[in-house]
Amino acid sequence: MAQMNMIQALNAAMDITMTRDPSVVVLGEDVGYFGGVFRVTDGLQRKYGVHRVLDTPIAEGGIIAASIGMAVNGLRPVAEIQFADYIYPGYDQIVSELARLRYRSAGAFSAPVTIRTPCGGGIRGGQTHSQSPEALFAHVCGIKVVMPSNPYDAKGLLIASIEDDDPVLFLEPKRLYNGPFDGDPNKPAVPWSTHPKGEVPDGHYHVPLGKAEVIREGNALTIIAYGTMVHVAEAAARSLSLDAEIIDVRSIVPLDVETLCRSVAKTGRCVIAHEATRFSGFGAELTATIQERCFWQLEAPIQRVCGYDTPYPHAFEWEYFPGTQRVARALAAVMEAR
Amino acid sequence: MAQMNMIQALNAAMDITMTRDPSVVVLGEDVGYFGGVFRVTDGLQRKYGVHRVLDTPIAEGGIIAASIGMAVNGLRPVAEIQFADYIYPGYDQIVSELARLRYRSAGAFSAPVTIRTPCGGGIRGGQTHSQSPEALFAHVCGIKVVMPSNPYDAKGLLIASIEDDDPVLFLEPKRLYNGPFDGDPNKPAVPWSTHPKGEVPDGHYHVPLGKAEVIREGNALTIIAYGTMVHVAEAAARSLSLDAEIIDVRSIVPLDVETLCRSVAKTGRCVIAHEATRFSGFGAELTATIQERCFWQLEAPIQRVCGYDTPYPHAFEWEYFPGTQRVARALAAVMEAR
Amino acid sequence: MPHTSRLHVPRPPSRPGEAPDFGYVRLSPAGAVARPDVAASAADMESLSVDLIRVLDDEHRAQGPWNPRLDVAELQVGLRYMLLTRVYDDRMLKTQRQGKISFYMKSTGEEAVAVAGTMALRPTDMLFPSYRQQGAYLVRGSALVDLMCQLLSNTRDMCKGRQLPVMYHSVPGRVFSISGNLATQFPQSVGWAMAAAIKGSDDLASSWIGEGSSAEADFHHALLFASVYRAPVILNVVNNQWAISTFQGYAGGEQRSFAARGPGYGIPGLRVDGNDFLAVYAATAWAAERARRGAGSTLLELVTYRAAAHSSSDDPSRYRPRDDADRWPLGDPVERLKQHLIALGEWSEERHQALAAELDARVAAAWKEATTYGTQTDGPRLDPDLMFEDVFKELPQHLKEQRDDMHRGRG
Amino acid sequence: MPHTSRLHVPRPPSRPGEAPDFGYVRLSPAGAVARPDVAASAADMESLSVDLIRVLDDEHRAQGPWNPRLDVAELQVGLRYMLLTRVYDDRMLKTQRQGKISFYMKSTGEEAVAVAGTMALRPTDMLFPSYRQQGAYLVRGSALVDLMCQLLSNTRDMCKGRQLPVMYHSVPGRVFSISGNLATQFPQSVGWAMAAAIKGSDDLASSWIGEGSSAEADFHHALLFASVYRAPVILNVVNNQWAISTFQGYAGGEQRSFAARGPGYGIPGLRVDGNDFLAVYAATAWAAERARRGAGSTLLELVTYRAAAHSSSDDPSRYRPRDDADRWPLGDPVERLKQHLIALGEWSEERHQALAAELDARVAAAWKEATTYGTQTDGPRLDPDLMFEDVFKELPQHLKEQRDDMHRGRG
Ligand SMILES: Cc1ncc(C[n+]2csc(CCOP(=O)(O)OP(=O)(O)O)c2C)c(N)n1
Ligand SMILES: Cc1ncc(C[n+]2csc(CCOP(=O)(O)OP(=O)(O)O)c2C)c(N)n1
Ligand SMILES: [Mg+2]
Ligand SMILES: [Mg+2]
Repeated sequence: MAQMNMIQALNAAMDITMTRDPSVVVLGEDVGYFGGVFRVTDGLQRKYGVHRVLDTPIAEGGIIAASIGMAVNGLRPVAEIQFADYIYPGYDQIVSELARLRYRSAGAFSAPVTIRTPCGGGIRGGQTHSQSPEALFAHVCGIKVVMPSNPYDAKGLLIASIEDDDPVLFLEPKRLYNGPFDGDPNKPAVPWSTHPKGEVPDGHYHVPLGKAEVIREGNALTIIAYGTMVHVAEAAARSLSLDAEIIDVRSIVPLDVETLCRSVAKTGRCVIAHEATRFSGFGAELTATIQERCFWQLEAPIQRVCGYDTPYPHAFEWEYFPGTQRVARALAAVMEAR
Repeated sequence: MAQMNMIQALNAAMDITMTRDPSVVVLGEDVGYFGGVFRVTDGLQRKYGVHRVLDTPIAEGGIIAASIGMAVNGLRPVAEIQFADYIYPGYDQIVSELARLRYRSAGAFSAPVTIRTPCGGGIRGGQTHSQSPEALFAHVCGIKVVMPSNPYDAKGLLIASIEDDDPVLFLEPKRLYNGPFDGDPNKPAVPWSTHPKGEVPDGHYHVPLGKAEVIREGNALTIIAYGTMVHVAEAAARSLSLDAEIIDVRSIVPLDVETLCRSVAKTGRCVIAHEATRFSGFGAELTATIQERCFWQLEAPIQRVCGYDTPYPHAFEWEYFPGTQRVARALAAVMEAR
Repeated sequence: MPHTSRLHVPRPPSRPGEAPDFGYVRLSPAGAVARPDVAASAADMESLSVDLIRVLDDEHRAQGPWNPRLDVAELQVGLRYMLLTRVYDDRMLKTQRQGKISFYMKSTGEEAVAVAGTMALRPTDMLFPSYRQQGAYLVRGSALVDLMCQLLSNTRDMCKGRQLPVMYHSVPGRVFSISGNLATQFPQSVGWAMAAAIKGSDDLASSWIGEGSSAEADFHHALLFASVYRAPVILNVVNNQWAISTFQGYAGGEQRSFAARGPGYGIPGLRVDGNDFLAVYAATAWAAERARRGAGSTLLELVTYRAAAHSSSDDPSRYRPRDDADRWPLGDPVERLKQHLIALGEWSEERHQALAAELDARVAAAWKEATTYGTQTDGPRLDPDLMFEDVFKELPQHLKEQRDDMHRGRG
Repeated sequence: MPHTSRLHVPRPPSRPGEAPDFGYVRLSPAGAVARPDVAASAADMESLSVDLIRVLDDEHRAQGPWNPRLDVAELQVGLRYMLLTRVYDDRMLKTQRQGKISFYMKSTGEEAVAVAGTMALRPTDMLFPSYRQQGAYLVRGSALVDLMCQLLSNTRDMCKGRQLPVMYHSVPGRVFSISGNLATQFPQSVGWAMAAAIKGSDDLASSWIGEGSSAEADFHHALLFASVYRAPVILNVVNNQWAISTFQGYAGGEQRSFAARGPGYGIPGLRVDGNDFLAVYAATAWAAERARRGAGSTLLELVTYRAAAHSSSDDPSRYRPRDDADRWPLGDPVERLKQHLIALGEWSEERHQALAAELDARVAAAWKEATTYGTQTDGPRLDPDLMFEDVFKELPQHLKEQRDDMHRGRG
């Protein structure tokens, strides 16, 4: 076991899969010689050579398309999109091609491409370095969508994603790269070494896709979150001393409906928190599914705490970010409702 | 008043706005000389000339980008994307640019572009001529999203969209171009001339954006639908002789939450129907919002009837399409639940 | 407003009711264009993107340095595949007209593009066609019955009912899956070729799009990635002059050839008579040699004419003169290869008629067999449960539930 | 596997620890390149995309047909704007280092690109810059204080706090809004120009992207639409050799110049010494005349060097030699124009020092004023309610509710 931050954990995941499987290649803007603007691919080109760790032109559509072609020819590309905000030029290749290739060819062809991309806010990145676009992919059939909240899961999920035979969009909450973050920018930064999930096994392991994790058991209500919001949810529950059950979704597609519903059926109350904007966000799907299945157990309306429905505003980051107090307000409301 | 099918109604809307406002221009693939593959722009180039009705290269990203630039320079472009399935190459320009220009420039610049595109299934178009991508735009802040279900609304909404100062995505359920469709492909085709909403005023009028329409009042339950599914919903309610209240959403963004919630608060039961795939589809947002606001009035879980979570399968169209019986099944389930 | 407009708007040379005019097509005499070494620099080959590589002259003789000097047997095979393509197309459109299939697209007049472009490659090379290269599947050995079952979405449909007619693929034939989205496979073919190069394999990829589709962003992605990594790929732009109702000028063909895009990216661009079997074969072979020698990719513009409607849903008489195709200066590819073989003394009208009759019978027999596996209206039908498979490798829980829902009754 | 790989992988000429090597930059002597008529055909101007248009020679004299023959006063204005840009950049980076602003991007070494490229246009022409054309705002009269307030996201921020620093715009100056998304504005500028042409107006658009950004699909969209409709637009590719850590070879610059992309689309492509104020001015004026005469668009490649880090978050010593910028063969644009004026007898070291001191004082004073409108930590702050405005023209109901939610307490 080693202490790792999320960057190191992700790097280790690629390193291990590249060692075990010569068909794994890494490509993206600035990922090669430089090791990526967040240093996630640091050292990989030195170790595996310029033909397995490729710097690319600044063309997200081309990166995804080339990855699909490579995958069809037997490689396992791990493509980095420098920021999730810049994934849209590749959207057609993801939606129309990557996600549908297996289906439309009845399994004759498939493209096990993993797309890694840093997402989320809290870094003063403004409208084009802070987005959380998971819902724009969750609605697309044929691609898995994953978001870890800690180094341990990051490594295990990334290995599982690269080794998965379906395409995976791997969203990395960049605010968590260096340490957990509970939503309060005024607190001193905490490194991952202070967190149990900063303990990461050295070798190969999977955190399975499709499985949520109950990170805290409780009976008063269920909080469902993923990425950075897991830590905010914990802080919010703590701040109210609530006996909350907190679930880290981890895998957005496929979704572990069973774990979520088992919890809500038990607690009867539910708050969902994500950074992405609220309207038609993934919280809506979570809400809809849970109310369909747990209607008779629900004692209060399910509440969503999300980014407001505006682009991510540079100067108002801490009004915008759904922080501890906003989550706590929803928790209190759901607990009061009867 | 004239009898019009939806194609004629849409054509009339463009004709009227082009006559009234010389800044309105129409552009898209095959829209000029030929008048569009669905003939929606038929005759416009002859009438307004090749500089106001532009054939374009097959580059959806370029079409949207050029439209933005034109709009910034004082024109009001109405861009056609030949099928909604082909809008994704223009997704970045829509999401990152068109929808955000006003916000990021604090109102200094804006682009009143209307994007028209045929959507939806039921025409044996297979996976690339049948999609309903509204949720992929509803989640994007800054662009309005509209879908008419009949010629009267089509004309009034399109005029309102073109004259609106915000960008609008105007989705046209192509299965309704020539007549209403209740989901049963074996019934003989019905023309719009048999339907009251096929009566369309000749002149200029608005159907306001942001307003749903209660197309049938009732007390037993609320059915919420838009586009083709409005007609399926009517048929399904009729088939069970239910006293259903049926609401045509019409405007997906902004959403008329008040009209929806007033109805569900009254009936206590709700079924939502759309053609788009279910997972993280727009039905999720409708469900989430209604359960938040009408929780205490709900007597049964809200049910969604949607396209299955697969690409649109050519040979299984009528297994796939959420037709009368599938909707009726949900209606029955919601009525039974207690 | 239009009066003062300075906006240039391309216009096709003729519209319905006007006389066809192909004066805009720049021709070169057969045999006139030099054949450089495949390793020459793109900059030194720019004239190839302006001139037109042609081998067959007006007397049906093969001329000049691009003559691929094929065996008679190979020429006859080429003629057979082209004619088979044509017969197949004609019959399949008829079945569409009879309501037996939902949709069809012919490649009439363009048969040389796919047939010669495939024959000049090795069977291990990977093909990324668009929807108008049916000839490629035939050359690569797809059975007629298999192709027809795809058109019928029947129980033997290789796509399991999931795709519109003509969206074939072939795993043993190394022909990639296509969809309705234009140009998407162009940069994918470059990625495939990059992987071949990374793996040190000798295979190359070849990909086709229409001139209209070259307007899509993916055309640029393909050229750029091919150039940067010198990928072993052949990028074919089939300039059949039309994109549905839109003339090639709207894809940028008014100012320069489509081949001319290549040199800007450091990729040789060759303008080739697409109705000349020998020219297409030779240019493809040249590009293949270039790729295999590690010199990188080639852009081929195949100049041809879409003699038929865009698809079974289209009526070209609405936007171009009815007799356009007959006036096309590069003639008909089947006829030209036939006349070449006759000129060589290796073919005759009689043998041609016999071949046509044989192929027609083969196609008819195949159709008969194909329909026994189900049609739109009769016979066995694919299991609708298949609808839920292959979205993911394993069926996830939510799709199991939706399958169960379907079992409760459709419609 | 890597041993047998045939994949070509571009490599910059030198990495940290190695000696800088700019042998790959193809130079032409000042005054050596012919200046064709603006209406000549793109095909006849292809050499302009290979050679390098230069006016200032090594003795700082203006040479040849591209000499724009500017008044001394105009040259001095140019020098002033370039120096102001540099002084502004230096100071703003310092404020970033002091934690006063969150982010900054310098244009050091590239000042001629934006300053000459703007001065050569009319004030009614519309500019679509990317993030490294701060000089354009200065030429178009944006007040330093206004730019600084944007950097501070303070109460006078033109973007109302919604954008990262350097994402300026100017309505009176006719400078479009930018965002972090690369290249998106390139085809928008073409649309703007198309509208100008449709309206019969005489205005043109000019747009800038980096060479790295030319890899994006929108580069292709821009060239294609500009070509098809002969839009009155100037498309500038600023080839400063680097895209963050990525050498220009990865954008396709290894095989051909970026200007060379133009001719493939039927658009003239001019390779211009981007550090030569006179050459940039002349090429821009030529392209503007072309556009206004209705001859269509021009692609300009401005060859320059990103002398500083990519942004305040970047450390170029990790990927290129530290002394790279000093060895750049095209020198420094400010120094070159200064020496030209000195050679003309119209400037001196003393006047230069005085000007630098004056500008430094102006920038310092502006900063002082700007901070009175609020900083990240002190002073007045924008009303957070502004967060909800301008998503739509009218505030919709759901945003009113969310604003109310915010009022209940942030964080
Ligand atoms: C992304 C996308 N946009 C639009 C279409 C609709 N469409 C189908 S075929 C076609 C014309 C293509 O023309 P071209 O590329 O020249 O090929 P050809 O049909 O001539 O072989 C169009 C516009 C599509 N299928 N995909
Ligand atoms: C669509 C998109 N992809 C990636 C990025 C991240 N990014 C910001 S600047 C940059 C490099 C741009 O280089 P270049 O175009 O050469 O401009 P320069 O910085 O040299 O002026 C990159 C990759 C982005 N902003 N937008
Ligand atoms: Mg074509
Ligand atoms: Mg650069």
